Amino acid sequence: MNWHLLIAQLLNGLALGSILALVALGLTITFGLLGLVNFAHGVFFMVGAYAGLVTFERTNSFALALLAGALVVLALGIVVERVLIRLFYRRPPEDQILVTFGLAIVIVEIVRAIFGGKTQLFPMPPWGMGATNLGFLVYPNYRLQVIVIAAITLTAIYLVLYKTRLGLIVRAGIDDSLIVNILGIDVTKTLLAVFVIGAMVAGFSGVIDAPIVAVDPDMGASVLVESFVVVVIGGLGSFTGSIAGGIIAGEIISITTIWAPDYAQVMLYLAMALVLILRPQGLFGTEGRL
Amino acid sequence: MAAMLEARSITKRFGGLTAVNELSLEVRQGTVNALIGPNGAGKSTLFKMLSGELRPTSGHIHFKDAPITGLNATEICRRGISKSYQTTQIFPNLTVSENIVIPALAKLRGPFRFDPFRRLRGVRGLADVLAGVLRAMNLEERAQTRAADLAYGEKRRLEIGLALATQPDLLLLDEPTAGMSPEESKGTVQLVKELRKSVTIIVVEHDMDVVFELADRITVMHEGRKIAEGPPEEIRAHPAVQEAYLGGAL
Amino acid sequence: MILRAVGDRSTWRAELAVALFLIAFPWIFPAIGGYANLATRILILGLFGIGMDLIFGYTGMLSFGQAAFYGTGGFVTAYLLSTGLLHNTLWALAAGTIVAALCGTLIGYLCLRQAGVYFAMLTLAFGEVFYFLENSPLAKWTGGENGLPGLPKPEIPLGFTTLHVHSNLALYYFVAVCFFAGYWIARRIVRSPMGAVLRAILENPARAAAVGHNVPKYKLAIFTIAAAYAGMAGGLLGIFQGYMPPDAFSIDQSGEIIIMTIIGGAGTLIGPLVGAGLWSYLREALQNLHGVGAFWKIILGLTFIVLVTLFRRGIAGGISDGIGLFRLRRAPAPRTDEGTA
Amino acid sequence: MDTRNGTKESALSRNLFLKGTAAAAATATVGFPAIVRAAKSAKSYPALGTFPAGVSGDTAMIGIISDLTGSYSADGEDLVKGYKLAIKHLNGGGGLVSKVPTLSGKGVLGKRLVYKIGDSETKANPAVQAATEFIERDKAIMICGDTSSAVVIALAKLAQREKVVFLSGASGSNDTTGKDCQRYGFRSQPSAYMDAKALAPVLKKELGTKRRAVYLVPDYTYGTTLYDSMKEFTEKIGWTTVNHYLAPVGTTDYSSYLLNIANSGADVFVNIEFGNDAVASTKQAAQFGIFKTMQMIVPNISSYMPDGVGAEIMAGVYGTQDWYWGLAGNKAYPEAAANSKIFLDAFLKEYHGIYPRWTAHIAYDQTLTWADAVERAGTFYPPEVIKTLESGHKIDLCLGPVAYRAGDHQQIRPVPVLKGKKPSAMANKDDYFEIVGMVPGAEAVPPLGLFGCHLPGYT
Repeated sequence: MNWHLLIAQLLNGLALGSILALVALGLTITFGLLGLVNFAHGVFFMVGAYAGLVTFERTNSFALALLAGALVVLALGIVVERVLIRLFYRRPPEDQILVTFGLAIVIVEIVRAIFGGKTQLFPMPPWGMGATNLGFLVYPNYRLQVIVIAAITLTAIYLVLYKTRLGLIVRAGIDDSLIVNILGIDVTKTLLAVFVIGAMVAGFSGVIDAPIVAVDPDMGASVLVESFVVVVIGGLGSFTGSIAGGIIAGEIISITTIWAPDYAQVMLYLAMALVLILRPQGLFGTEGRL
Repeated sequence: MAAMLEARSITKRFGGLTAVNELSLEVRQGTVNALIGPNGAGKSTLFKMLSGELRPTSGHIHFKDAPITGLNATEICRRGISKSYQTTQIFPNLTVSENIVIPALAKLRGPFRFDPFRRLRGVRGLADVLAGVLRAMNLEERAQTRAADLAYGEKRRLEIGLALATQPDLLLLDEPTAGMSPEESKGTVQLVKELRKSVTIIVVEHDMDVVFELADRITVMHEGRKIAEGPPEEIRAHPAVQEAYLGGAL
Repeated sequence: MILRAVGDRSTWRAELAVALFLIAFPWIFPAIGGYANLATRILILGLFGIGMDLIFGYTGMLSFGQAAFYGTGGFVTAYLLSTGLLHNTLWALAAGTIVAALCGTLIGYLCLRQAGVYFAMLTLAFGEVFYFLENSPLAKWTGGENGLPGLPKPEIPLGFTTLHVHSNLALYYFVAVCFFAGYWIARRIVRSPMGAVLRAILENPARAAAVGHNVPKYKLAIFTIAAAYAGMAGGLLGIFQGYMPPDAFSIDQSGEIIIMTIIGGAGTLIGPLVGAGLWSYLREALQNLHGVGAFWKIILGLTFIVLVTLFRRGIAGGISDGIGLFRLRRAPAPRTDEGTA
Repeated sequence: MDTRNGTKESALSRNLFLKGTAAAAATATVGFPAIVRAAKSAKSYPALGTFPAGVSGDTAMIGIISDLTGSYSADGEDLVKGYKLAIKHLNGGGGLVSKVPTLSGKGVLGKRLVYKIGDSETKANPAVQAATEFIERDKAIMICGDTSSAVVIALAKLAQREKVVFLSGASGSNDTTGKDCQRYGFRSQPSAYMDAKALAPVLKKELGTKRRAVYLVPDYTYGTTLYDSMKEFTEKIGWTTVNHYLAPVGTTDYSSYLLNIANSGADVFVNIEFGNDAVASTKQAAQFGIFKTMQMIVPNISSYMPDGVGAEIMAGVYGTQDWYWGLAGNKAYPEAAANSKIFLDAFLKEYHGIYPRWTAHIAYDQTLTWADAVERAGTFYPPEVIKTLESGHKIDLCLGPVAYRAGDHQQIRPVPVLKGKKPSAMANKDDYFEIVGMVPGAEAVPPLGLFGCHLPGYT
């Protein structure tokens, strides 16, 4: 047993997990607060990455790229919500899934028509280059920074949703739209805000992940499936659950790779099946919250 | 005569809130029992425990001398308790007849049966149940109408019809006249009077006229506890009841 | 007879219409630029879609993992035939169907622990598991990324003679017979007492349970049946192409069958066939249209969105509402809070 | 090494070949093909596949299957460009068509070529579906294309069943002309074995004999056959294989594999990943500082890999490609220089300065090779065309004289071995490689039968 490798993989699992947690969080916000499962969530991730790529190529600033990723997806989120999604809040979940699924296909193909199917290089920001020698291994700086960025973002979202007036309104608006209406708050705007926050988080994560994985129109699909696994493990609609689920998923992939790389994905799904059998609502989910 | 349904000091807590507190209840066969109390008294929660939608935090429920505590709704229905809901829970896109066929099938075929090649007419007794319930609920004219297209009062009758089509021994009626016009209410009271000939009934009802007209026995709840129980005349005169619930209005 | 009121009529109109259509299809299809092989492909997808319709259109379960069963049935059939373990095409097809159904029971058992949104996500995830399993650990049997080539043309021993299905048209009619059998069985299912309970589950699962039906068991049963349909369709695909492609397992395949079912019309049984026809036909027509080429998916995607948003019953649903031919029930109203509270 | 197949030519065709190259300028004066054609067309052939239905009019249809969407669509686009250009030249003259004596620039056997393009989405099923349509509805006389070995193998099987000639696009797996070889399928790209065998001597010379290699392998037959071949040939030059890691196709984050690789103690990193996967894994390997301690080798470099990972990373990387535009006018490789230049110039002109990649080369050269075979056979009747392609007759195109081997339909052709240029040494933004060698085809091909090829029948 190579202890260095195990520690290295544990660290790597954390880095993998923090991105997964971030993507899954967007998914869980829209579900937890809107009761809407967004199958186009992976597409927001992808569009964010492209927006970031274009901006980075023009300005050479990663901060602007992050901003662009978030803002473009914000704009996309607003359009999508106003034109389509708002018609679906009161329709059964199956319809919501179908419409977001259709939307995902259309957006992926539009992006492919604009940018081509080629995998594009997203340059590493200068501050992310190089690697740190941790004594027992050399680990890329950027992946360490991703852990930090993800932690900061998660904290920020937590504060916005749970410690601000906006968050209070949002959560109240979901629980009882009538009362919030009586209080004179426009619920449709609240719904929009939640949807857009969820989308923005995805777009933002897309930019963060892009220097690691390169950008192509299909990059959102695998992320979506993995974030589903994360929320199933963590509990759909649970803030803590998506973070814990993300890290667990990251660690499973990393650690399995030491011994049986070709089983890493299968192990991940096996873990999901196990959670389902032992604790169907997910590790941090509350019973009956479906 | 032994009680058909017996609840022994059942309690239901939601987090810090105690919705039903150490409540005991006995229901005899062939009677109509009313459950009254102000909003939040715990009537609906009690009903949900009896119908298997909620599991009591503590206490026991016996039905026909067998424990049914903690069984799910499907299982409880199999044992002979069926509930009609306060908010209408019908199958909106099925016709009235089709609606009634659904619970009847559960009774006639059991909780699960793999019979993909059988025809409906091959289910023995189905036509009789359907005809009987349509007649009892006065919905014969509307048999072919889509349930969603029914008038409100008709939907309420179908709601009761669904519960009835399982051919229960004990029928739980959760506010059967809720939202009805006085005319419709009257019709429903008539209907329940007919039903009591064949089935034991517990009814939760706000309309006191209805309660006192129908009930053999009334249980009064307040803040999760039973504060009084007895025949209508006794309850009408009970000071604690007047205080807590009727507010002296009667 | 009072049960007439609940749709218990033995009408053969729909079956007859479908049978006539199946016979005539390869002869009328070329008139609009189609051809026999495309017709066969459409029928295979249509059969796959009947399973999808049984679980989604009739029971309300939106599965994103049907490709797992399509692939399983296909690869079991293909393995048995290409290795020569079995020579009788029908036995191989039956074996594929049964294995797919067994997988359906297993996956269904796990996924049906949750409903609605969770169910869709879980089926998607388990679909991925099958994809990964096919690609790596089971590659020895499935050929991994290469798939399984070399399936012989169908041979069907009838006792007194052996039918050799060789020409494209013969293959079409072989698949058409399978499709018709599948359609006929599905019609029986939805009109059976069990079918009535399934529709009740679609409309209001909580109430269906409260009146005494074991909803999870019914869901599992129909999920298994749908998996069998998918498995049989997958087996036919391999037989028809002489090659079993690994992408039968892909997420896209699961997505496509959903799109076809919705576009054609869920809850009609014949809708998936209509959807598959439209999808396959437009795909080829648009692809060769100058300037449209790569955009065919955008166009079909937009069509899908419009249908989901406005015409939830799809094409066949719309038509059958008009003529009442395939009608079993009317348009589902959007489920309101009243129904699910 | 079985070289008999490479040289087994009839005296007549050898004669023709010599004339064709020596008297290239006097193409029109070579009257021989016309005689052959006249003699053969007098013979009548039975209907088979899409013959004669597909060529009964004044056009002949080619069905092109490629990746318009999907993860290899960049390679697929390049491939399509090559086919389009070849068809344009065959119909209207230009490019290398003027260098092949049998080709008139007025179609093939007097028939104007038309084509349709089907989208494979980089998946076998849509590809087979599109090909089926071309064959059944459009009566395509030849089908060709795609960039994934898995898809190519599926198409070749279909072609065999339907009796229509199929020319594979990009396909590196040993299986394509090994256990899955088809009478109706032809492959011009070097197989994994050829790549490895061509690469090994260069690696020995440049990197020495005491190297320790670790592999990243896509988990399907392209990857595993290339791994097997690389392992075999590098161990022959004294290298040690430390370990290999199988990753599923389409993996996006390779970090866990790369940690294993970084920890392996190897000093050479052989990256067998292809397409998008090659780009992603290489970029990430750079982030893990792997190239600080390890030399990278990419046995088969995807068309757009350098664009994806950047020249910095590609600098110093060894690998092979089917063809590289740097051969054009390259004095070190005279047999390929002139014709590659003609192709490059024609391509640049047609596509307004976009450089061709090796996928376009495959498409272009093989379409001309097929047209030449049809002309020489004097008929589109598939068995005759196939026998002509199997005759060992060499055609002189971008890589110099090449021919298909009769026994497995692998083209015997030189394998260009490349080394990534430093960014500072690049003449333009597409100038990623220097060519360090061209290994003759005869030296690189596997012995016939090594990979279990048994060609099925002609009819």
